[in-house]
Amino acid sequence: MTERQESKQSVKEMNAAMLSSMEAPSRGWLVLAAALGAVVGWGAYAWGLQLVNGLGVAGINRPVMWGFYIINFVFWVGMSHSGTMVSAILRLTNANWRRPILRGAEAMTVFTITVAAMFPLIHLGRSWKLHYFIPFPNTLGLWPNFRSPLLWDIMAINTYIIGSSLFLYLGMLPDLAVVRDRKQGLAKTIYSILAMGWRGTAREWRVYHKASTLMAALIIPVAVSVHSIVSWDFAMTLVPGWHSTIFAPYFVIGAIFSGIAAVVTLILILRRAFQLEEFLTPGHMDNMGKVLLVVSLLWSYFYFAEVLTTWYGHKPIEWAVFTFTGDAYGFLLGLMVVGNTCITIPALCFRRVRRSGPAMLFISIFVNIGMFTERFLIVVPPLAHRNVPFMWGTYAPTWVELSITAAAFAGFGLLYVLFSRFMPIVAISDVHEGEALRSHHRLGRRTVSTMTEEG
Amino acid sequence: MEVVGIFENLETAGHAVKDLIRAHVQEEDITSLTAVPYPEGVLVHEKDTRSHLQWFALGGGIAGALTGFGLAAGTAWLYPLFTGDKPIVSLFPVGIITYEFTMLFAILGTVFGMFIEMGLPGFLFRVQAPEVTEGMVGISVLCATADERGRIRELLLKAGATRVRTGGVRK
Amino acid sequence: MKNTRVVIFLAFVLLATAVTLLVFYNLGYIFYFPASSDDRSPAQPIAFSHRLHAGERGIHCEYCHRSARISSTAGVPDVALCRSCHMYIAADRPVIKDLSRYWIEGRPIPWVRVHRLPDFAFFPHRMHLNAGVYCDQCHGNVAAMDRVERVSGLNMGWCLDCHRRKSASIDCWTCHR
Amino acid sequence: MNQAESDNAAYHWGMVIDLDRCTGCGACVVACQAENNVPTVGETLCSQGREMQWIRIERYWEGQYPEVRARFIPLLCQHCDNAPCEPVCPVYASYHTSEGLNGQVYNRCVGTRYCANNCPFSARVFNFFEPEWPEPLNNQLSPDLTVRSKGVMEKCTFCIQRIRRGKEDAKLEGRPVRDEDIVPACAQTCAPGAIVFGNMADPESRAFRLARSKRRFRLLEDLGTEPSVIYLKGGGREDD
Repeated sequence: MTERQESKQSVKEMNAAMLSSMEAPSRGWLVLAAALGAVVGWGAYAWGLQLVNGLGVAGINRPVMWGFYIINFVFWVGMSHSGTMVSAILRLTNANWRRPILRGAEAMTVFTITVAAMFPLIHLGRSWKLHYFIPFPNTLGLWPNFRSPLLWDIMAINTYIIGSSLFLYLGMLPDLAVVRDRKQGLAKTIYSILAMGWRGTAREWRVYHKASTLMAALIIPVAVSVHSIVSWDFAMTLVPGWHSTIFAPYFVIGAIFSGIAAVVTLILILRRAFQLEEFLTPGHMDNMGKVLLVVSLLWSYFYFAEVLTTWYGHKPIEWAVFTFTGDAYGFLLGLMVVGNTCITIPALCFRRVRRSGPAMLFISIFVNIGMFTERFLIVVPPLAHRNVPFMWGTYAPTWVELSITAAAFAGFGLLYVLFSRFMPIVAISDVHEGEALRSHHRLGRRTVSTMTEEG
Repeated sequence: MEVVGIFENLETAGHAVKDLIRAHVQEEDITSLTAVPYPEGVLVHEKDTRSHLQWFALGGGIAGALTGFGLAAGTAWLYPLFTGDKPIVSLFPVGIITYEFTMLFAILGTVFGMFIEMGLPGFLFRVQAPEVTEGMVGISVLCATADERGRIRELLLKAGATRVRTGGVRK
Repeated sequence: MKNTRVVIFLAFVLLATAVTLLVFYNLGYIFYFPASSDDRSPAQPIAFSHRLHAGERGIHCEYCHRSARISSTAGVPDVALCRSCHMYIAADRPVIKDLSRYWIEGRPIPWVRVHRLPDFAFFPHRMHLNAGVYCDQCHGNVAAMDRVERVSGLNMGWCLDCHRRKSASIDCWTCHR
Repeated sequence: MNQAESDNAAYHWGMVIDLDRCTGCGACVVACQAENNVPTVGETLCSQGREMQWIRIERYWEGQYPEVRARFIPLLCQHCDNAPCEPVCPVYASYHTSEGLNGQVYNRCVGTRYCANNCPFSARVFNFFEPEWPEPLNNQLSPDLTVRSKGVMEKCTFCIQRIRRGKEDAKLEGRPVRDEDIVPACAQTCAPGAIVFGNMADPESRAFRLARSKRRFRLLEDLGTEPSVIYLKGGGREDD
């Protein structure tokens, strides 16, 4: 699938190219890291202010008790599905074009879920009482309520953070050995410990392959369960507009949708930033574009099914919520439908669009704006327009919520920038493996590439 | 003790393995060090390719299921709080917690099993060959005595090894 | 052979479960925090000896802590009550002179609190006394203490233990409201 | 206490509110505020809709001008028997007592606000800031119940401190609780006597008798939350 020259580069040169991001930091890198750090610091200040003064500094209010924090939580958990799902599915289906994207996607999963896990904590009225959630014997003689969907959330996110971190680490093991052999001094010691003495013996490789397949198979049901449970935070309530059976699959698809769009954005940025055009080619964009198209169709179908049943059933309270959404948040509703469906589906049908970097960047960012809007529309309007008309209200975030949201994006960026500086951002061994398995045969007048079967 | 010969490419390394076997070195003592996984038999045949990884995953899964169930249902039993005439142990939530812990422990079991089967982490008693990650191919032979080590060293050099590294104390 | 392997496998699984559950169930002891880090036996402004009064002289607790049976709080006696005896008894001792000074200046004695429950925990003394839970069950043998010392943990688990033992209510709103 | 026992508990507290008697004067709101240490949030926060009343008078207009009538519904926590707020609380801060009350334990609350979202009546209020009482209101804080801190959810408790006291007194006197032993602040202060509180498990209690009225209804009954607050509305006078 790659469009590389046939003359084979030496492994050493390829390593150097793929690890270019780990070279001494450029001024641009430092400026970027500092800028992102500053935004994170500003967000931390805003949170500190909220901790000291109380949640009133945020825009949440009766009746909209959940606001931007939960929207962000759902959004970031959704993004985190990209990585692991994409990489696990591609691993399991032996898609050969997957190799260069794997690492970026898996790292993204870990960082987005880390950012996501911050939000329930920020959202709490008394964040310092977080240990009340953890089941351990205490002097209070009390346990958390396992009936609450929030507790399922804690358990699921915990599983997902550990699982996806291990998945990332496992995939990195041979690459850490590559880094180890290129470093000197203290760095060498650190990477030696991280690489655990990996040498690449036949046995290590065999077990490694089996383990990654097994992990990929295990992580998919976890990812599905995580976003199902996030959806149940809403679906298990009595709130009209939330209490819907379609929510679990709808959320999972939405999560994969925004996740894949985020992977596309990230790949485009990475290949530009670290001159990885050679490894992340338009061919990859083309394939990712096809996946995005399929998921976009799926998402649109789910949304259509949800609205259709609401409209056709015409239960007064449900319909009131829906019309309220259209009235009060019509612009956002339009933005969501345009971003997720109207632009994405027609555009991605064209090969030229899928292979064009700027077009894909535009679409993928627009999809994520659409998906953020979708989360807003899920969380806010049903709360604002509940059973008792006397308490109908609205919601708008304050600068505190906006700052913390900005800090979340910056924090994710910062984690990623640091990661790309200190860890191999391209799955080196996987790329080498792809090269090694591809041999070239003369067939008549042409040289064609053949794939050796993978183990 | 271990002897590692570094070869420029796959072909010479493959020939070296053949030479070693012809010189009556046990095939199970030979392994390859590569930057890329090659299918079984490209360089060496492993004698025992059975893997118990799935059992680690399964064992982890069962332990996780028991833990999850013990945590959700067990603690509800130990510290009962009666809320609105609902049963103490409610099955659906317990099922969800059980599921999450099953998956978590299955993943932990897989990683644990992987390191056990790989024999990692291993820092001592192993010859590290940094050339391998740069695309060279290493052929590692375990040997019992110093004499044998010298013999194998000669064999590897004759087969075209650019460099031979020795070390390790275990057989 | 096959059976041995299965047994080893199952043993391993059970061991892993047991270890995890043990760790979870014991986290509370690993990270144990006492309910209160205050001094267990703080110095008091006046060296009042419970051993002397309640022990040797045999004055009943409720003679001084008068509201215990009828109110939520046991009540600390006012200076007048102290003085009602000490106007005559041992009036020339230096400690009693200190006491008299509070009376003359019209100030309450700033006793240092030994048993303090958090503001959100409500402990009605009268319900406990009338249910037959006497002072010493929580406060220890005060009649043997010169200076009162806190002997009970006063944390929620400690309360609950007793409530469970005596089948008293363990409803949250019994104590928190 | 097991399930059967709590089903047959001696007390099941409930309230009957006669809407035909309610004048919408708001005395209950003030009484509740004073009795329960409910903070007064001040002008700014109040205009933002962050007032903390545990009971509020909902006013609806009926008919078209000039034939307009105001309708009032005093709305407080309905103490649902099948309360939606309870199972969603991750820490059991919201829980059900064996006497049919919907409990809220402030010191356990971590402030997820999940219960408030799931309450169809929006009866729960949240401490967005650390509560402050301007002089001289700070001198009237009741020592019988907690002063809540910021980040904590709170709501009507049917004046649990009065229920506790009534039950304690009755217990010390060795008799069951009588109808007049426990009167919540709102019922006590209601001039037209629209609010009646009582033990629904006792067929002799006034609340129970009123609750059998033909005019009875409960709010959002189709949701199946089984509220313990029963409203009376018919237009005529009270008919038992």
